[in-house]
Amino acid sequence: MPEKLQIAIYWGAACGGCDVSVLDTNEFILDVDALCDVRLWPIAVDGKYKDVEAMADGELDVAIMNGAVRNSENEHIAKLLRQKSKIFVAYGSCAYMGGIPSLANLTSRDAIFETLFMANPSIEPGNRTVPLPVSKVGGHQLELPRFYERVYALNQIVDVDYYVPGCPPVPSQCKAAILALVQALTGQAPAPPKGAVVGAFERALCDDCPRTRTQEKKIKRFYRPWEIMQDPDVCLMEQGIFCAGIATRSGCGVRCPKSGIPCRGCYGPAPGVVDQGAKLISAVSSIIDSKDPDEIDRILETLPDFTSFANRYSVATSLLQRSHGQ
Amino acid sequence: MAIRVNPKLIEELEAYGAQDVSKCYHCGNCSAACPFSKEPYIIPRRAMRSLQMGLEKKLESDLQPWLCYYCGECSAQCPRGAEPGETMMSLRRWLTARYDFTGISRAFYRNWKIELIAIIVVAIITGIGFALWGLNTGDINVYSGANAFLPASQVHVFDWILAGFLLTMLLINCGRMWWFTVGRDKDLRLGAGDYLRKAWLMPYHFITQRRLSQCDEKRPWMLHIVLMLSYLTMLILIMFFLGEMAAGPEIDWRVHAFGLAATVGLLLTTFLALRGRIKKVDALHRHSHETDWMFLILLAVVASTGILQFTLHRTGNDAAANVAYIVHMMAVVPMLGLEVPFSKWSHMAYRPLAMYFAELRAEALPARVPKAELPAAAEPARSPIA
Amino acid sequence: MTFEPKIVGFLCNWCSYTGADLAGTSRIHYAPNLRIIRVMCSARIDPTFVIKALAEGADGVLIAGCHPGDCHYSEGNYKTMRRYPLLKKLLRDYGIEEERVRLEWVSASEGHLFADLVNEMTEQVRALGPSPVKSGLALDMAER
Amino acid sequence: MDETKQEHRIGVYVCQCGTNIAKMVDCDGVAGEIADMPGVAISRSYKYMCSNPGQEMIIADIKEHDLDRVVVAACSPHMHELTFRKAVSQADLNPYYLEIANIREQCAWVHEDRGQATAKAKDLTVAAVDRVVYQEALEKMSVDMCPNCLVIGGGIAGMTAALDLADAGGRVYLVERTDHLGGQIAHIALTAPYLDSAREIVEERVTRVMRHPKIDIFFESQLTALDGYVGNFQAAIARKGDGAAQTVDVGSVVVATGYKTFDAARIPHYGYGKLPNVITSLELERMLRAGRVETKEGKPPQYVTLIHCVGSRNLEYHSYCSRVCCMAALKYAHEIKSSVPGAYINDVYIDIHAFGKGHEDLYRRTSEANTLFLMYEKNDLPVIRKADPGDDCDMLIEVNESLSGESIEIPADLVVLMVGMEARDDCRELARLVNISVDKDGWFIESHPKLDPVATTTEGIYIAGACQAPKDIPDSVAQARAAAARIMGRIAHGTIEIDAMYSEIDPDKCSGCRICNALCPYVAIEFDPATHKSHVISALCKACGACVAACPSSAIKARGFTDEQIFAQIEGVLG
Repeated sequence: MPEKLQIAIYWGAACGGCDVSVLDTNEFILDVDALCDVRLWPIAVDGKYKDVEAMADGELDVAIMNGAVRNSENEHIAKLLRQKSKIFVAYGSCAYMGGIPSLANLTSRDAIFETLFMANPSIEPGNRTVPLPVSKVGGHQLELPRFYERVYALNQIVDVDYYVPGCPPVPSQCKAAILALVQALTGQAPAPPKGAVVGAFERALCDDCPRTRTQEKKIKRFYRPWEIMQDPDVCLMEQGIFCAGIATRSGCGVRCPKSGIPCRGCYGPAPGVVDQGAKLISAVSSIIDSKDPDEIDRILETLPDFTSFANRYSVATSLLQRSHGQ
Repeated sequence: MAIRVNPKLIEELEAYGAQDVSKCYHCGNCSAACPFSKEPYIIPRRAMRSLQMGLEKKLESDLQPWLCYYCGECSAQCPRGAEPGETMMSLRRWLTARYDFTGISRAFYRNWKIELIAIIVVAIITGIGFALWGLNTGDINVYSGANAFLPASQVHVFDWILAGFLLTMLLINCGRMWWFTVGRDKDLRLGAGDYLRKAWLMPYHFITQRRLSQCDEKRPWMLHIVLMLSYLTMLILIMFFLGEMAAGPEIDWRVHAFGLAATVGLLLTTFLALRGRIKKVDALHRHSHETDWMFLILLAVVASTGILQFTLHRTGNDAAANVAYIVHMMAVVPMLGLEVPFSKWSHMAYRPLAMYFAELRAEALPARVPKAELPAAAEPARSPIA
Repeated sequence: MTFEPKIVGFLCNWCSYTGADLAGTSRIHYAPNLRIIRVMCSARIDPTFVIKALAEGADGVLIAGCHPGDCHYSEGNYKTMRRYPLLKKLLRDYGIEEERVRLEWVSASEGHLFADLVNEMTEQVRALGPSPVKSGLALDMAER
Repeated sequence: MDETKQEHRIGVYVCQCGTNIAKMVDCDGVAGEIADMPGVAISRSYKYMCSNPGQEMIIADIKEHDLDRVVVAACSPHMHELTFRKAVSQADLNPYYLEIANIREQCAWVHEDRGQATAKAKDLTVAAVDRVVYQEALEKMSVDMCPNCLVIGGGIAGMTAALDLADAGGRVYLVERTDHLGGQIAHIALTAPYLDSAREIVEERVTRVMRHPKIDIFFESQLTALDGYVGNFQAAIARKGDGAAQTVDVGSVVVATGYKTFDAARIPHYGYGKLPNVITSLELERMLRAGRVETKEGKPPQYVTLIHCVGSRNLEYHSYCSRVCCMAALKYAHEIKSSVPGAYINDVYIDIHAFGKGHEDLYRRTSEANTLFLMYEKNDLPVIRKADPGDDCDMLIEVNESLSGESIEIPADLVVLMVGMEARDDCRELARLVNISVDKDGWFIESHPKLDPVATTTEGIYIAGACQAPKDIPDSVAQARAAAARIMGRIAHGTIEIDAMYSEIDPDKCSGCRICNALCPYVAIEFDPATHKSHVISALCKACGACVAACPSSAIKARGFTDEQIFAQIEGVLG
């Protein structure tokens, strides 16, 4: 038994679900503990940034970071962990593609601040202020991380070795991913190619979806899941419920569709797909049953806020990167 | 009010020599070829169309046929062999019959045998008449002077009566022509003044045959001129100098020079016309109606017997001259009596009249129709395409 | 110096590309800003192409196919017609002027129409100015 | 991408097209700049690339510099793509390793500024170079050709095609919707323009078809389904009434379903059905076949009027010309005259279309036979009314006669409406079934109006006779025999080559979402329930690429137009 693997788990701009998903592996976590020294994992064990800064480069075998980069702190730690680790893993949809937080890229920092802090009715008009990098409170200088104009996926900031998709990754896949890494590091199995998506499959969700599909995908309107009595055995798309599964990588075990909830695409684009949103456009429009532009528009009105369906988790990594700066 | 189509009219026209009319599909080559085709007289196409459709009234009041001189260009250019030129010819015959109130010419044209019989009957009556008359008034051996077989003075009277008769006939028919083509057209406003101002056109065209002279082919015009002048000369001589003509035996060149010239003219033109119709070289001779033949033969007989009696008399064979004279009259009377008012010969009156009327119409409706160069004439131009 | 927009045109082989050829053979002059890419049918035009073109620095994208009902493949252009509104929604949400991407029908016989279209669109995009997509990411990186 | 290019040896040829391109584009300049691109082994500019020396140059270079990709910057690919592909393959290089940059129609001929034109030409050529490295070696595919044929329709066209094909040795399944053969000709007495008996023509065909050992006739039946693809169709044929369909294997299909005569009652204007003596050409044919032309009162008509273009050449009904009625009318003029010698025949027409062999002669003969032709204007239809007691006729027809400009009335005892042809009611249904298209009037659309009037846009489906457009007998027969000949040619070949450009689905990527299934206009995509994957029947695919764009897994590849190729081109044109 070689000496323990040195690992760090960290969260950036994230909800915490990813960390929970690791814990959701239940007793497997004990095996992990048996195999590894957890040097940093804010949600589970005590650890300080300075301890990490003190490490030698590459001292960590694996750094697993979930969450996106939203502010200067996220960026700082991401770079720090990258520097100190042999293998840097982007864990979860936010780390992988920007995730839900990156929907904010559809608007601007100022707009966000305005809504959150200035126009927020729950804040007394007198005390309204936006987070400032540096501020004085009671004679003390208080520093806050700088809030960036946009949200970045990890690979837009640092060099990422592997990706584990999912919001959050399902425990089974988390397990599989960690095992794969461990086996690679302990030389029990060949390491996956750099940049590989681990803990997921090589096909779109439909491949694993138990719902039956026919050729007749033709709809006159879209339904939100609660608007319709759905047939549990038939493809959601065919029932007019927008399901991103067709353009989403499988691996989650089709949890949502199985339980009557359409896929939202957290596992990211199917392999080989350049832009998940773009693909969903042609896929979805293919089932619209009309040749009349006006009727087509009417049908599409039943599919509100299409973009946050199409790029729910992938705005940050979409090909379309409008500059917010100017 | 819509005009009723009459598909039977073509058949009627066939009796007047029309053929192949229905072959025409209105490409318009004929009218393009015709030197006279000009609004409102789209010659011959519009007439062809009216005929195909059997627009009887329209044709009846149409001057167009008289404004065509059958140079034959249209028939030559026709891709369908519809013989428009001949159609115009037959329309002239048909119109002649229409103008004639007696119905005689209709009978003649529809059945040439009737005309032939009529001519023969008239000829025989004339022959017998003159023979009897001569025998009980004079001596068969005397040609002129006292107790001449047929004394000029008396024959003269007969001539005047005959002339009077055929003039009346002709005038009545001309009157009808006027009525059809001008008189009954309510759109025309014509005062006596207009009629007088234009009257000169009749003698002018009668003598000069001006319009015919405008055809590309000049030969027919020259022949017509010669024929007209010879005929006219003869008419004047017979009407006013019959005595001098009969007198003799020595030749009185003041009259006889004219007489001889006229005779030569008549013989020459008749000969050429006959030869043409036999040889069928020119278009206008290609299809001959029986009536054409009869007219020419009569003319030939008249001219030859005329010169024959003259020679016989001058050479002292008075008896023979008198016989020849009778034969001469046997031809003259049917020719003048039948041909002039009821048949071919009448066109010498209708053509100049047509020019006259055409001009009058043009005068009367200047606004409605562009005044064409001679003959500037008009009927309301109806067809958008013709 | 005026801004010269770069426009990428995806033209269907049977109608629009042939229409462009006709503009050529008829020597109809038009703005040189369009770069044509031939596809067999407008239905082949994956929205990814349009987004890719914008990401690669195109200031405008033209999608052209046969007139509805005339498609060589009977109904390909209707498929294109259905994708277009969604594509525009997406662009709008990403803050990209939708006028930058246009769907037009150009038949093989409409050389003139094609030339006019190119001129008109070139001016339209010129008026909009450079595309905000151009290396947007890099810019933000820099100002971060 | 440069790395990918490095491994290649690309030959680039910039054509000057005489001065056509050189005048506005600095061809040498472009060739020069391209020469420095990674992977470009040789880059030339030449006067006429399409000329023999030009092609020879490419062939020589490929051999000498062992090029593996070729780019020609010249005229539109529509012009010479095939020429250069041939040249490339002559040098034993796969013809699809070629890319054309269209710098004539898209640069030289449409721009005025030499600088800009040259810059654009360079961009296009660069894009072609970027694209060509992703080009793949494609092979035409060949499938077996089943020698049996399905012929739909037992009219003159269908029977003729069936006979030719059966005589050639293949088995023919002839599907006829009625209980007898002969189609429309069975209703006709004589044929224009030579006035010979239609019955003789058709009877000979019918007996031969009935007796032919190689022809199976399905009476009162219709096609209910057609699966498969050229050379390998499965046709389901069912008798009217019972659902049980019989399936036969055929390699080709001839659609010869003919036409339907225009229903004169649709034009109330002519009083058809109200005025007893207003009849259609079809009814007249019946009289002529019975040898007795008479009015409803049983009297021989004195005046007969034929009215042309009933339902044809009229925006309200059909704008097209039905093509056969003019000659039929002339034919009637003769037939009526011979059965009622005294009759006067008026032919009321818009234009006489006497385009065919012997037609003009018939027209001449008819007009010589004293038939009165009266012309009316397209949008000024004749008006038929009862005649007044005094008249010698039963009806009067008011026409504004355009040749004379007169508004006339024509006496008539019998009025014959020359009803035109229109597409059958079930044309769209059938078109869907065999997957061909119909035009706005319901006629089946041929694959090329001039050069390929027999085939359709679906391989292996041919059209013959009046189902494609109004046609007379000789034209229908000609088209039928042409279709048969085309099919025989393919049968003789044994197999059929299928264009190398088609789409294919990568089974490893396909998730079986079936988005593509309904998209294919040629039903070329099949879903295999066993493997839960779709696959393309390449023989049916026409490479439109609709499915490729739609596939959310990027599992479908359009050969010749792959995503990689187009991405490369996009990057290329944007420099």
